Amino acid sequence: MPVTQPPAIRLAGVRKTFGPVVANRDASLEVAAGEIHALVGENGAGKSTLMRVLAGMYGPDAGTVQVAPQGAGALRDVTGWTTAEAIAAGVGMVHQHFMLVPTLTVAENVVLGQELTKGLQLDRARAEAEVRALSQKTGLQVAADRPVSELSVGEAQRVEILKVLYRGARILILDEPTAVLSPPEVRELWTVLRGLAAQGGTVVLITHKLDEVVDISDTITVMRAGTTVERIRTADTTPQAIARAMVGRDVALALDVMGAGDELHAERVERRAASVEGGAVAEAAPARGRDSTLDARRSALEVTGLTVAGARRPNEVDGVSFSVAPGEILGIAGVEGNGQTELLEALAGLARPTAGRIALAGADVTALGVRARADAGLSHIPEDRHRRGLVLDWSIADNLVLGLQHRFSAGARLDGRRIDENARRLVREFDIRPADPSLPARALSGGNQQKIVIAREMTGRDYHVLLAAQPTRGVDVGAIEFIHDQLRRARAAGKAIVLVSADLAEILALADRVAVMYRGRFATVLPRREASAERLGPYMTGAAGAEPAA
Amino acid sequence: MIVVAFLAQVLRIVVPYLLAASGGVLSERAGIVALTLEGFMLTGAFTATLGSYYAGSPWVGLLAGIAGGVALALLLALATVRYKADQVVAGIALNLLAIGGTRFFLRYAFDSSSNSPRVPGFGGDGGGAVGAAATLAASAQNPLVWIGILTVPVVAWLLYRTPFGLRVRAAGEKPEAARSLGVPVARVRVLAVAGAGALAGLAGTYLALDQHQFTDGMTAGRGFIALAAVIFGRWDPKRVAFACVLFAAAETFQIQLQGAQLIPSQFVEMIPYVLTIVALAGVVGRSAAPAALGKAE
Amino acid sequence: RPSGALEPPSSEGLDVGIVFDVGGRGDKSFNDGAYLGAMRAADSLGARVRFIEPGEGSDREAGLRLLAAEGMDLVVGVGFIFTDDLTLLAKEYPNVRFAGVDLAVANDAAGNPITPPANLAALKFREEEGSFLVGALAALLSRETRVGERAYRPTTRVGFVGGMDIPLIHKFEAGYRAGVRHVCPECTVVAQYAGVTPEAFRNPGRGKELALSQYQSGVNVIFHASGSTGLGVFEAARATGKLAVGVDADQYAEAPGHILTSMVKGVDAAVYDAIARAKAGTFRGGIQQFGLKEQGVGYVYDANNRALIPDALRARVEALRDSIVAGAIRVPAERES
Amino acid sequence: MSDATAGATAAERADRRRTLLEEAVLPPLVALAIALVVGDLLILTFGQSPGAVFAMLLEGTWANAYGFGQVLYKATSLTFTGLAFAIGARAGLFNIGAESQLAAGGFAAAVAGLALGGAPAILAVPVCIAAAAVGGGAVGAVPGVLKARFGASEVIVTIMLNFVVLALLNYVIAAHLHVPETLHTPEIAAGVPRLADLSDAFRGSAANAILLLALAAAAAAWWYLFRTRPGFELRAVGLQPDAAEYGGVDVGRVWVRAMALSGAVAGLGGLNYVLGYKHYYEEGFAAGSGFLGVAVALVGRNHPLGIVIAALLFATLSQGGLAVNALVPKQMVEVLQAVVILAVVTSVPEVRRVLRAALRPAAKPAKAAA
Ligand SMILES: Nc1ncnc2c1ncn2[C@@H]1O[C@H](COP(=O)(O)OP(=O)(O)OP(=O)(O)O)[C@@H](O)[C@H]1O
Ligand SMILES: Nc1ncnc2c1ncn2[C@@H]1O[C@H](COP(=O)(O)OP(=O)(O)OP(=O)(O)O)[C@@H](O)[C@H]1O
Ligand SMILES: [Mg+2]
Ligand SMILES: [Mg+2]
Repeated sequence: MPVTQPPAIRLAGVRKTFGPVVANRDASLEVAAGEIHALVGENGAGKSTLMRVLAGMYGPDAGTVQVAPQGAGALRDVTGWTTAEAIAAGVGMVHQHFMLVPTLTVAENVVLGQELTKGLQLDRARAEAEVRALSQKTGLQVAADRPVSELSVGEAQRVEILKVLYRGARILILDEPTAVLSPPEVRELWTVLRGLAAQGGTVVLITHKLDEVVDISDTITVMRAGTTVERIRTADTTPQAIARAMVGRDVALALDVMGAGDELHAERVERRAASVEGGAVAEAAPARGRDSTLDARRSALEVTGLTVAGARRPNEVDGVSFSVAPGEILGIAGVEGNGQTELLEALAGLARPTAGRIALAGADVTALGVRARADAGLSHIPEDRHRRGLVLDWSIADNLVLGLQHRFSAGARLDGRRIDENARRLVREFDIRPADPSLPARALSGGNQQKIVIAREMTGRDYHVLLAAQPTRGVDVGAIEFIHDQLRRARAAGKAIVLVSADLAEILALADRVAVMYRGRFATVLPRREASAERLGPYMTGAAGAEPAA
Repeated sequence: MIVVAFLAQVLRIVVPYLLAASGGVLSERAGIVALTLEGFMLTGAFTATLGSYYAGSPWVGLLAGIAGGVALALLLALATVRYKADQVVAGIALNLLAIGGTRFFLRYAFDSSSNSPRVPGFGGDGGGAVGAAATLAASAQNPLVWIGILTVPVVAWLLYRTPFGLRVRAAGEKPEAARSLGVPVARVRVLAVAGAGALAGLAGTYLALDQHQFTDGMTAGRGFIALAAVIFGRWDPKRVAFACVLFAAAETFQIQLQGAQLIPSQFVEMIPYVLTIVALAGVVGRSAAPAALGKAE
Repeated sequence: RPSGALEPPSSEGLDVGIVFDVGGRGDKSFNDGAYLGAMRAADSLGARVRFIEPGEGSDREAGLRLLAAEGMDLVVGVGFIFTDDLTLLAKEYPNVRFAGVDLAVANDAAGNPITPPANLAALKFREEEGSFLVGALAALLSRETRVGERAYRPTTRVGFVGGMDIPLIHKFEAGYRAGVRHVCPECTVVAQYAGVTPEAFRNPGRGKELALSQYQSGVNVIFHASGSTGLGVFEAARATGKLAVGVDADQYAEAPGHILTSMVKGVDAAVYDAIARAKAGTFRGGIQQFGLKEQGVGYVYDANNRALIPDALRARVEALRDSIVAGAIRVPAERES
Repeated sequence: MSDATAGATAAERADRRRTLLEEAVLPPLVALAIALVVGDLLILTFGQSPGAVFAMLLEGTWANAYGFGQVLYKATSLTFTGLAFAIGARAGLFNIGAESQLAAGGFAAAVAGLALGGAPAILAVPVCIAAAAVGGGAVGAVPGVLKARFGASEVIVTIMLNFVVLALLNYVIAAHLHVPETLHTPEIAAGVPRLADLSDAFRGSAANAILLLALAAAAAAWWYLFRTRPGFELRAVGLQPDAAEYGGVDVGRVWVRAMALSGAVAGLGGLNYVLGYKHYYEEGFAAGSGFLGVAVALVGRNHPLGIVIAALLFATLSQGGLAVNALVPKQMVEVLQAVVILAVVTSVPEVRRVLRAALRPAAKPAKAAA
């Protein structure tokens, strides 16, 4: 297809391997100056790797990297350059995971590597002044003299972008920048990016959210299995078509899954909840496993006045009360860092609440540890699979019994045979790829890693309550479809689910009731029917709803 | 007078701690565990002796002491930064190398397993002055004492006020972030470790030139005390310096107390170590160690 | 097998094996003393000498055994730490002669020393006797106003710096204290140890600080029994212009003008003697005491330090020596508690 | 790492064999090669012929029963301290305190032996073994508790405890327990058979039945670490404490348990001397074996089988150093040991990478996952 503007970036035939893993093979990318370009693909398709090659963090094994210095003019071969050279040439990358030094201030983080000096000393005052000025100019508001450790995720993301702009980047690469942002923050980011493009800057944006792709990009490159498979003009395509190009088949997208069946289900749950309050059992609890001690009249999970201290505040969760009924999904929306993490950790037994009570199927579990709660019927998909959910150096098989080790042992002895059988069965059932249970979890893509966690938490024990935190973060559309399907099935089987997600679309697609968390409290709780992005947005930013007591 | 004598002794004891612990701060803030301070000191003491012996000048000895500490530090950097070897294990191995190596070369150079010949040091033979004030004056003539005292503000300044310090702190806290901004983390770490080697080498130089000779194993665990001070002082140069003074005061106290023979010497001997353990359990607690300390880049 | 007389060694010469204590050769102390004695025997008696330096504890026995199994005529272990190993091997190799420097002799239930086997000679030194004399000398000298060319403020405090705080070193302290008290009942001994691990024998920095604090408290003379730690004591003596007493070998050269004397042990003579006896066929097992009487211990008085010790004091100390040799004075080997 | 022998696919078994090869066998081989090369250089600086020295070394170690017995004796202690370090390391803890834990174990065994007097061996030996484990375990548990309770760095606490415990034992020995003119306790009656009791060829060598205890400890450590639930949890804590906590493991308790276990194993090492060889506790008998244990564990890749092999290697070096003492001074062996550790930390990953590339050129599908 014709490129009207002169190209600012051209990668051709890029190959990059990590030991036996080929992350990129014959990958190419061409982006015109002044363009916002979306790079999409499944987990592990090689997007991040390709962009790191472009930004000078990796040298490619083969292929060429060409860049127009400062994003304009003739292309120059820069294959195998260093990060420092890339920065000097106006290429800046915002990474998928925060690349901030938490103990340093915002200004220090921004100037790191390009420090301003006065004599031999750092010129801190000038650094802060320049960061303030840049912050003014771009509208990315953040206090220059605060330590990064005190910032919210949204603010941290702003610092990441400021860092790149400070270095005068004319070619801006953003790797999943919106994964942790609230809708207003995303809109703010779009404004910044459009402004940059309007001034001739070039943007490459990696994202898994196809609505964003449609929203912001001019052109799209689709990657699959390490290589570039398609290049499309955004105006000529649809989310469905993009998804098909990524996965190679048709996918049900979260955006349009609110089909009739689901509406019906939501209503049914509401009716049931109402009748429970009325004292009569209107409908039998859905079929469950052997251990059917759970009574539909009682809530599966009952939380009263829960307060949890965090690293930053003594009341990261501030007296929250709620309950979840069997067969119900309670969605908790909200900008990250408003206490969702601490809430779920406290529910799972990983953090001790300072006040309040947690009851599982009527039994008080507040004093119990992780293992005892799990045995009482609690499963937990943690938000950070790399830190919590998996032992990355362990095999798939061992990870599939993490937290279930006492169920796979006789006395002190581990039952290796059953662990193997379990692994082979789950790898098949959940289509974990590659299907070799002896591979370390580290070698898998994010989506497949998440499948391990899901398989374990949703089949490993006879649970009543499932805590699902960011179950599809950073996971590709195919895997999202699969995970959402699993969650719906669990609901149908009468499980009570607490779903925390920064992705409002996901909440709206799955939840029966939606709570918005703001500053440690539920700003509002709405039935699905009354919830919409427009209605929830103000609660997420604190513009509506109960202000927390000072 | 007793107070002056006490202070003078604290000063003499604290100098090598200040030097080595300041080096330890530099290295650990850059993310490299400073278990090898002992080895740096021992090597520095030995090379300083060699330098002073062959050149007949303590100043050459001083330079040689720095060079010895730096040489061992570069080995540590090679193993941990270049080859990403486990820092604790490499650190222990280098301590063993320092002990074995200095013995080997002591034997080689001076055919002794015990000590070198007498070499020139700083300051004369004291001229026979006994008083506390006189020994204090003698200390004041030793440039290493001044270097030791000045090291603390200099390292603090380096760490908190200069671009290099900013990079050191970033490298020890989140090296991948620094690297993504084009900061050569490996080079920063190598420089920081070399700095630690130089300072600890100076600490060894102080010991050797104060004794006017090298004796086998003469650092006698002082490097570990310095490391304890780094932790006790929570990786902050000024607080670390305070910890050094505290340990030196405890040691002085012990020397004075032991003469009175109130408690078995074994128990008095334990004071600094027990103090360190208690501090780790109580004062420092879940301490503010650099986040990437001990981790490969 | 009964421990009868041993075969005299073959006429071509004599094979001698020596296993050193941990410090090894070049320690400028008793390992070197043993080395010196053996080399002298090699020169004048034509003995062929092999040395082994063990690395760790279990190597002591292994080293001795290596030499014994090779058919050495005489195997010497240097240091009290060899006691058990030598006793064991002497029984196992009745045809090999063994000698142990500083060999400890255990007492039986009745309190009498258990005699070593006939092929094992315990070369024992009465360090406390030598220490007694330097103690007396130190105490007497402390009350002088001049020593050599320097003026001193007379004092009743005398110093002692030990290495590792163990019974063996207490023996030095005990003799020293007795010597001080004998000539100066009102004198006090300031005794300090550098530590409680073997490092304490290799910590000159600590030695210097201990000595400085003693000198500053008024002490004029310090006796050390602390290996390399004592080199720090000498540094302190230099720095303050005061006096120190060396140990084991003549340490005058370490700080000329400041080493009052040294309490010497004749390790070289004892080893040479053992080799010579083996050569002559007069080697005997059992305890061989080297005290003042046998001139196995003593203190240095020669051209170097003559100027430091007034003749009257020298005479007084010599008289004490005679009393000890004659048995009129009994020197304790243990600290009274 | 979950490996049931039954039903494993051929690929999995091959994978496991490769892991074992890489973890347990390869590093000692590399260490050996490096020791040979560096040793040659050091020998040459002393003007000796490497060939003659190595011949003498082999002659003094593996080529005769006595020398071999000595190697076994030294390897026994090193196996214990190596295992001790490895158990800690698998739980993510650096136990630098094996030196004092071993001493405490030996001391406890000696005290137990003395208290038992002339009790029959069938009673006395197990009690002494238990005492050693408890003595070492108690010293090991302290840093574990301080870490779990206060977050105190176990590296520093174990280093500091080395000084404290050795001083404390020194006090007890010097003040109360020593035989006059020695640094050791009286002899205890309890003891285990020596290798020399089996064959006269071993006569005089210190090797004894504690060797079997060391092998049993290695086997038990392997079983515990890789085949039991507590071992599974311990390894999870070592690799990712957060994930272990999420998996219902009480991380603090595992730290305490691992350190106590590590100390107990180190403490058992004291038996080699106290119960198997000298029958008394002697001041300083543990010197060196603690730090060398770190080296052994490292070269043995924290794998029990590798540790046994590495212990033999270091024991051979140490005994061999004695055998060639006439030609080269003992300081050479000290340098050599340090050089071997350093060379192994730096070169084993490289060698493994090279080997992997050579062994499985296209065994894995190029794309790992989708
Ligand atoms: N540092 C690394 N070491 C080994 N393998 C790696 C490394 N980084 C990436 N890989 C592998 O390369 C492949 C491509 O990874 P990459 O991060 O580029 O994927 P991605 O498209 O960004 O995925 P995601 O959507 O999950 O971010 C992955 O399958 C992974 O296994
Ligand atoms: N050091 C590594 N060794 C092997 N594989 C790696 C390594 N680092 C990253 N990977 C793989 O590269 C892929 C991309 O990694 P990345 O950091 O983008 O995280 P991710 O899997 O996308 O997870 P998420 O986006 O949820 O954080 C992942 O599949 C991961 O397994
Ligand atoms: Mg990615
Ligand atoms: Mg991702």
